Amino acid sequence: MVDLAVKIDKLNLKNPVMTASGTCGFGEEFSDFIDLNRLGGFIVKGTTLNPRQGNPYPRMAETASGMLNAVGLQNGGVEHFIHDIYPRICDYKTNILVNVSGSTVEDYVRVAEKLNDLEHIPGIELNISCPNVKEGGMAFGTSCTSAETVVNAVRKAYNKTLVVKLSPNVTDITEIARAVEAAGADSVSLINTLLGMAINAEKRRPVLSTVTGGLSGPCVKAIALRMVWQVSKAVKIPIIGLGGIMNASDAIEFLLAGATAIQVGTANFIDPQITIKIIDGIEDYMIRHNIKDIRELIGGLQM
Amino acid sequence: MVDLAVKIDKLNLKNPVMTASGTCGFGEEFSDFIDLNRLGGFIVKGTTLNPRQGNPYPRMAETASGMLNAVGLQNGGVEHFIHDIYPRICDYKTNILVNVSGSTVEDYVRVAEKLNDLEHIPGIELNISCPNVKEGGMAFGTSCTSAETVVNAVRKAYNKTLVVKLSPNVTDITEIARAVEAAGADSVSLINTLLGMAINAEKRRPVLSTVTGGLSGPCVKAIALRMVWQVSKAVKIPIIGLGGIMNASDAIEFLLAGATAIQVGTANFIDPQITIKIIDGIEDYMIRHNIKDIRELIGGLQM
Amino acid sequence: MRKTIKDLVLLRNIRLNPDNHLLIFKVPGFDSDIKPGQFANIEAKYSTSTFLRRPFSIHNIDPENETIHFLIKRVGEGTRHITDLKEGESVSVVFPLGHGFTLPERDEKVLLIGGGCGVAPLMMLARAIRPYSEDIHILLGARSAKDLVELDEYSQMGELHITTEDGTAGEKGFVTQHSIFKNVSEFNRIYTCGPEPMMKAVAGIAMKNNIWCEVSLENMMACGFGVCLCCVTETKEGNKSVCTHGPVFNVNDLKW
Amino acid sequence: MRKTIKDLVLLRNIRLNPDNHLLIFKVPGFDSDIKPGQFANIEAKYSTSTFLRRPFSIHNIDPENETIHFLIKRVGEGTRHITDLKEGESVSVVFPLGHGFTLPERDEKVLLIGGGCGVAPLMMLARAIRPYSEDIHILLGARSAKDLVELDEYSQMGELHITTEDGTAGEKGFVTQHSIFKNVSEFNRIYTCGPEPMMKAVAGIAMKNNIWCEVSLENMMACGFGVCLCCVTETKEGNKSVCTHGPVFNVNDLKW
Ligand SMILES: Cc1cc2nc3c(=O)[nH]c(=O)nc-3n(C[C@H](O)[C@H](O)[C@H](O)COP(=O)(O)OP(=O)(O)OC[C@H]3O[C@@H](n4cnc5c(N)ncnc54)[C@H](O)[C@@H]3O)c2cc1C
Ligand SMILES: Cc1cc2nc3c(=O)[nH]c(=O)nc-3n(C[C@H](O)[C@H](O)[C@H](O)COP(=O)(O)OP(=O)(O)OC[C@H]3O[C@@H](n4cnc5c(N)ncnc54)[C@H](O)[C@@H]3O)c2cc1C
Ligand SMILES: Cc1cc2nc3c(=O)[nH]c(=O)nc-3n(C[C@H](O)[C@H](O)[C@H](O)COP(=O)(O)O)c2cc1C
Ligand SMILES: Cc1cc2nc3c(=O)[nH]c(=O)nc-3n(C[C@H](O)[C@H](O)[C@H](O)COP(=O)(O)O)c2cc1C
Ligand code: FES
Ligand code: FES
Repeated sequence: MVDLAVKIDKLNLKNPVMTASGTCGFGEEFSDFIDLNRLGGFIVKGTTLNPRQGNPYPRMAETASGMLNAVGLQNGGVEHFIHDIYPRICDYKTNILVNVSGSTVEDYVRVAEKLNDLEHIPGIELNISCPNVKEGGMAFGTSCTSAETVVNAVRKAYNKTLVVKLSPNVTDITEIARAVEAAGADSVSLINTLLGMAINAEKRRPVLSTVTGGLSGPCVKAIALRMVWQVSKAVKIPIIGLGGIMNASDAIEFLLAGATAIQVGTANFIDPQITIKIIDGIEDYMIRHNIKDIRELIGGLQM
Repeated sequence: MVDLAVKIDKLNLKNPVMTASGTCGFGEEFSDFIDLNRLGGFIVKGTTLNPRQGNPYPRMAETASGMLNAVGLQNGGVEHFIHDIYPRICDYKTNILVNVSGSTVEDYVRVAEKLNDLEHIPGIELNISCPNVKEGGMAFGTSCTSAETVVNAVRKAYNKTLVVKLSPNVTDITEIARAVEAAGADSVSLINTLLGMAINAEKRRPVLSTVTGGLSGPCVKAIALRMVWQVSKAVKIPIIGLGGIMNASDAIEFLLAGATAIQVGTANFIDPQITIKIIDGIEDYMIRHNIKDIRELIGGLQM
Repeated sequence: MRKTIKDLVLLRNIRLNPDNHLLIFKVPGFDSDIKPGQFANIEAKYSTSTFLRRPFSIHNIDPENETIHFLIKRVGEGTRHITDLKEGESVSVVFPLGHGFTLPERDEKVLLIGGGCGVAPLMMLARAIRPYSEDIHILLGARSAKDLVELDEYSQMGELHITTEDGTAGEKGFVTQHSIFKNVSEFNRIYTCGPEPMMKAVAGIAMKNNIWCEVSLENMMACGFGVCLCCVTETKEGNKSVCTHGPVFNVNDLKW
Repeated sequence: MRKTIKDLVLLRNIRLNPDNHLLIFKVPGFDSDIKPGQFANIEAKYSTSTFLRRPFSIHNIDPENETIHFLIKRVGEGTRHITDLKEGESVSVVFPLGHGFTLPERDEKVLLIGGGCGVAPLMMLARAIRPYSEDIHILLGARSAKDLVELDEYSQMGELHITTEDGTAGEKGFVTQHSIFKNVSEFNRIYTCGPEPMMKAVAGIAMKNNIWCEVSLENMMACGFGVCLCCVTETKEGNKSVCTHGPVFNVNDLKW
C-alpha cells in the first residue's frame, strides 16, 4: 500500500488533491459525480463580507487550451455561507476551506473572524489575487507591502490554518511569497488566474463584459509550474500548487516542483470526476515507480 | 481595393504582418515556402556582440497549445551577421529589422552602433526581454530604471527606427512601456515569451536543460492581447503586437486592441506559409467588413 | 435522474441538411427520468480552440431502445467535430443537466415556438405534452425553407405553423409576425426556444397578453452543472446560473 | 527537391503490428528528388497536447505511383492520432526536410543498423544503395520477435541479420553484441538509426575500427526547417541544427 497523506500546517489531507475555489461551488454540486469524502480537501468559492452579484454576462471566453472568466466573486456573503451553506456541507469528511475575498483589509478581517468560529472549517484561503474585481482583489497580491498588511491583519483575527493565494501577475512571485510568509501565512497556494483578454474580431468587441478576465486551464500550466518551483526555493511553508492541472501526471509535476498539495480548477468543468481519476492516477504512478510515501515526490525534482 | 499599409515610425510596411525574432531565422529559410517580399517586415534572430553557442539541448518542450524554448540566443555575433548574412538578405524588398540582445548596456550599444551603418536595415528591435540567458536579457525589461538606461544609451548610438521588445513577466507592463517611450523608443513590440517550466513526470526531471524557458504560442494570446490593449492606452508610439497569433482573426484582434503591426512567431513552425495566409485573410476580412484602410482597425475595439 | 458522465456510442448520425445533424447515442442502462428542456454537455475535443464541452438540448429520448437524440447545427469547430463523428465512435457526455419545462395542465392549449436550432428541445416537449393536451400548436421559424428540418415529425406532434424570412415556406416574415398571434390570447401557455431576439419578442407578446410563458436560454457555459457561475442571466432575484436554475425560465422571473 | 507543405491524402494505413503502422500517402505531381535519410514533418492536430508537428523519416518513395511511405511507431498522442487516420483522410505534411545519407562508392561493403523505429529510413537507403553495391548487410535489433516488422522487404534489400533482447528471433542480446561485429572491419561504411544509446555504441565501434559511419539523429524538433534552433546537437564546430545540418551526421563531426 502506498501512503498518499500530506500535511498542510495543522491540516491532515488524506491525499494531496483538492478542488480550487470558484470551480467547485460548495462541493455539493459534485455529489452526483463523485464521493467528495475521497478528496484531500475542497475550497469553497470566493466569499466576501457582503453579498455580491458579480459582473454582468458574458463572463466567460474560451481560449486555446483554457478559458477566461470574469465572474467577479458572485456570492451570497459570509453570513449566507454560515447560515445557509455551512450546515449543509459541514459533515463532509474532508478539509473544507473557505476562500476569502475583500475590497479592504477590514473586509478580509471581518470575514476571517466570522469563519474562525466554524468548527468544521479548519482553514481559510486568502484570495489576494482575484483579477476580476475593481477594488482590492489582485491589488493586494501584486505588492509586497499590501500583501503583508492584509495577511498580518487577518493573521491576528484568525487562528486556524491560513493559506494565502498568490497572484501570478507579478514580476517576482518569490518576493510576495516571502512577504506573506513573514506576515504569518501557514501556506501559500498558487497560482490564481493570469489577467487576459479576448476579442471577437467579427463584432469588433471584447468578449467579456469586463473586457479583461482571468486565464486558467492547461495553457497556464507551464507558468504555474515555474512559479511553484521558484516559490518552493524561497519559502519554508508548504505550497499548494495549481494552474492547469488536468491529469495525474500534471499533479505529480507540481509535487515534484515543490508543492505539498495541489488543487484542480478548470479541469472540473470538463470532467467532474477528474479529481478522483487524479487521486487514482497518483496512486498508480507511485506503485509503478515503487514509491511508498507521497512525500518522497514533494520537491523531488532531480536536477 | 483595400489599403493594408501601415507605418511604424519611419518604416513603411506594405502590410502589418511581420515575422518574430527567433522564429524566422534570417528569412532565407522560408524561401521555398513563401515570397518574403510580401511581408510587411521580418525580424532576424537575436544578435549579440559576440558569437554565442546558446544553451545545451534539450531546448524545447511542447505544452498545451504552445511550447517552451530555451535556445538562449545562439547566434554568430554581430560581425558574422554583417559580413556573412547581411549581403545575402539585404535585397529583400521588405523591412528587415535586427533583434539586438546583450548582457550589458555596453553590449547593446556596440551592436546598435554597428548596425546603424547597414543601409538595408532600417531599424532594430531591442530585446530587453529574453528569459533564456543568465545575465542581462529579461533583467533589463523587468524594471523601469534598467529599461530606461539601456534604451537611453542605445538611442544615442542609433538613429534609425528603434523598437523595444517588452517582457510580459512584469506586474505592470504599462510602466515599462512608458519608461522606454520616455527614453526614446520609436515603437514597442510585445510580448516576448512568458517564463515557464516543464517537467517529465516519468523521469522526474526538468525537460529543458535550463529548467525554465520561454512560453509562446496560442496559449499566451489572451495575455498578450491584454497587454497590448493596456499599453495602447499608456503610450503614444506605435505598438507591434505578438504572442500566439495563428491566423488572420488573431491578427485582427491585436490590431483592434491597439497594435499598428503584428508579428507571427511560433505559428511559423506549424505552417511556414502562415504569414501569407494571414495577410490574405486580413484582406478578406476588410473586404467582407467593407473597410478600406487598415488603419480603421487599429485600436478600433468598440467598448 | 442523477447527473452522470458517460462515454456514449454514436449509433446514427443523420445529416438532415448541410447544417443540421440528428445524432442518436446509445445509453446502456437507460434511466428514462429525463425531462424535456434538459440538456447535455458533450465533449468536443478536436483542436486547441475547443477546450470546453458544448451544451445541447436533449431533442428526444427513446427509453425502449435506450437512446438519446440531439439535433445539432454546425456553427463552429465544436459542432463541426461532433457532427463529423462516425457511427460507432464514442464521445463523453454529461447529462441530464438543468431543469426542464413545466408541463401544462390537462387540456390546456399550448404554443411551442422554435427558431433556428432552438427547435431541438421542442420535440421532446411536444411528446411529453401530448398525453395531457390535444391542442398543441408548433410554430417554427427559419430563414428559408431549406433550413427547416423534421417537419414530418413535428407535424405528428401537433398543428404545425411555419414562417420563413424569405417566404419559401409558410408565412413570410419573422416568427412573431405569424398570423397565429392574432388570436394568441387563446393560448394558456407559450414555450419558446431560439435566438435571443426572437425569444424576447415572443416574451414581449406573452407578457402583454398575460400568457404564461417559458423560454429556454442558451447562454455560454463552461461547466454546465452550476459550479463556475459563468452562464448567469439577470433574474428578478439577481444573477442566476442558466445551467442549474434554467435553462428554462418563466419570463416573469427574468429581467426582460 | 524544394521543401513544400501539402495536404496529402492517406491511401493505405497498414497495421504491421500493434505498435507499428505503414502509412502510404499520395503525392500528386510527385518530384522524386527525395534522398534517403530525409524526413517529413506531419501535422498531429488532435488534442491540446499535440500542438507541434511530428517528424518522421521517409521510409520509402514510389515515384511511379506518386506515393511516399512512412513507418510510424505509436508512442504517444501524436503518433496515435496519425496512425489512427483513416484511408482517404488527408493531413498536412512538410517535406522533404534535412540532408540524407551519403551514398557509398560502387561495390563498397555496407552495414545498415536499425533499432526500434530507427529502421524506418534504412529501407529507402538500402534501395538507393543497391545499384551501387551488392554487398549490403542489414542488422535489425528489437526487444522481441514481435517488434520486428517488414523482415521480408528488408531481406530483399540485402543480407538480413537480427538480434532480439529476449532471443525470440535472431541472436539474443543487443544489436552491438551481434556476431557480425567480429568481422566489422570488413565493412567500408556503417549507417545507423535508432535509440541514441544504440547509435552511440555503434559509433564507438565504428570509430574504434576506423570505419566511416553515419548516424541519423532524432532530436526533438519544433520547426523542422532550421529557424527555431531547438533541435541542436553538439558538433565539433559548435551547436548545429539537426533538422538542417542533419538529421544524418558523420560520427566524426559529432562530439560523441
Ligand atoms: C442549454 C443549451 C442548449 C443548446 N441546445 C442546442 C441544440 O440543441 N442544438 C444546437 O445545435 N445548439 C444548441 N446550443 C448551442 C450550442 O451549444 C452552440 O452552438 C455550440 O456550443 C457552438 O460550439 P462551436 O464550437 O460549434 O461554435 P464556436 O466556434 O464556439 O462558436 C460559434 C458560435 O456559437 C456561439 N456559441 C459558442 N458556444 C456557445 C454556447 N456554449 N452556448 C451558446 N452559444 C455558443 C458563439 O458565440 C459563436 O457565435 C445550446 C446551447 C445551450 C447553452
Ligand atoms: C528526424 C526524425 C525522424 C524520425 N523518424 C521516425 C520514424 O520514421 N518513425 C517513427 O515512428 N518515429 C520517428 N521519429 C520519432 C517521432 O518523431 C516521435 O516518436 C514522435 O514525434 C512522438 O510523438 P508523439 O506525440 O506520439 O509522442 P509524445 O507524446 O510527444 O512523446 C512520446 C515520446 O516520444 C518522444 N518524442 C516526442 N517528440 C519527439 C520528437 N520530435 N523527436 C523525437 N522524439 C520525440 C518523447 O520524448 C517521449 O518520450 C523521428 C524523429 C525525428 C526527429
Ligand atoms: C470560473 C472561475 C472562477 C474562479 N473563482 C475564484 C475565486 O472565487 N477565488 C479564487 O481564489 N480563485 C478563483 N478562481 C481561480 C481558480 O481557483 C484557480 O486559481 C485558477 O483557475 C487556476 O487553476 P486551473 O487552471 O486549474 O483552473 C476561479 C477560476 C475560474 C475558472
Ligand atoms: C524558438 C524561439 C526563439 C526565440 N528567440 C527570440 C529572440 O532571439 N529574440 C526575441 O526577441 N524573441 C525571441 N523569441 C520570442 C518570439 O519572438 C515571440 O516574442 C514569442 O514567441 C511570442 O510570440 P508567438 O507566440 O507568436 O511565438 C523566440 C521564440 C521562440 C519560440
Ligand atoms: S455553466 Fe457553470 S455555472 Fe452554469
Ligand atoms: S527543429 Fe527548428 S531548427 Fe531544427
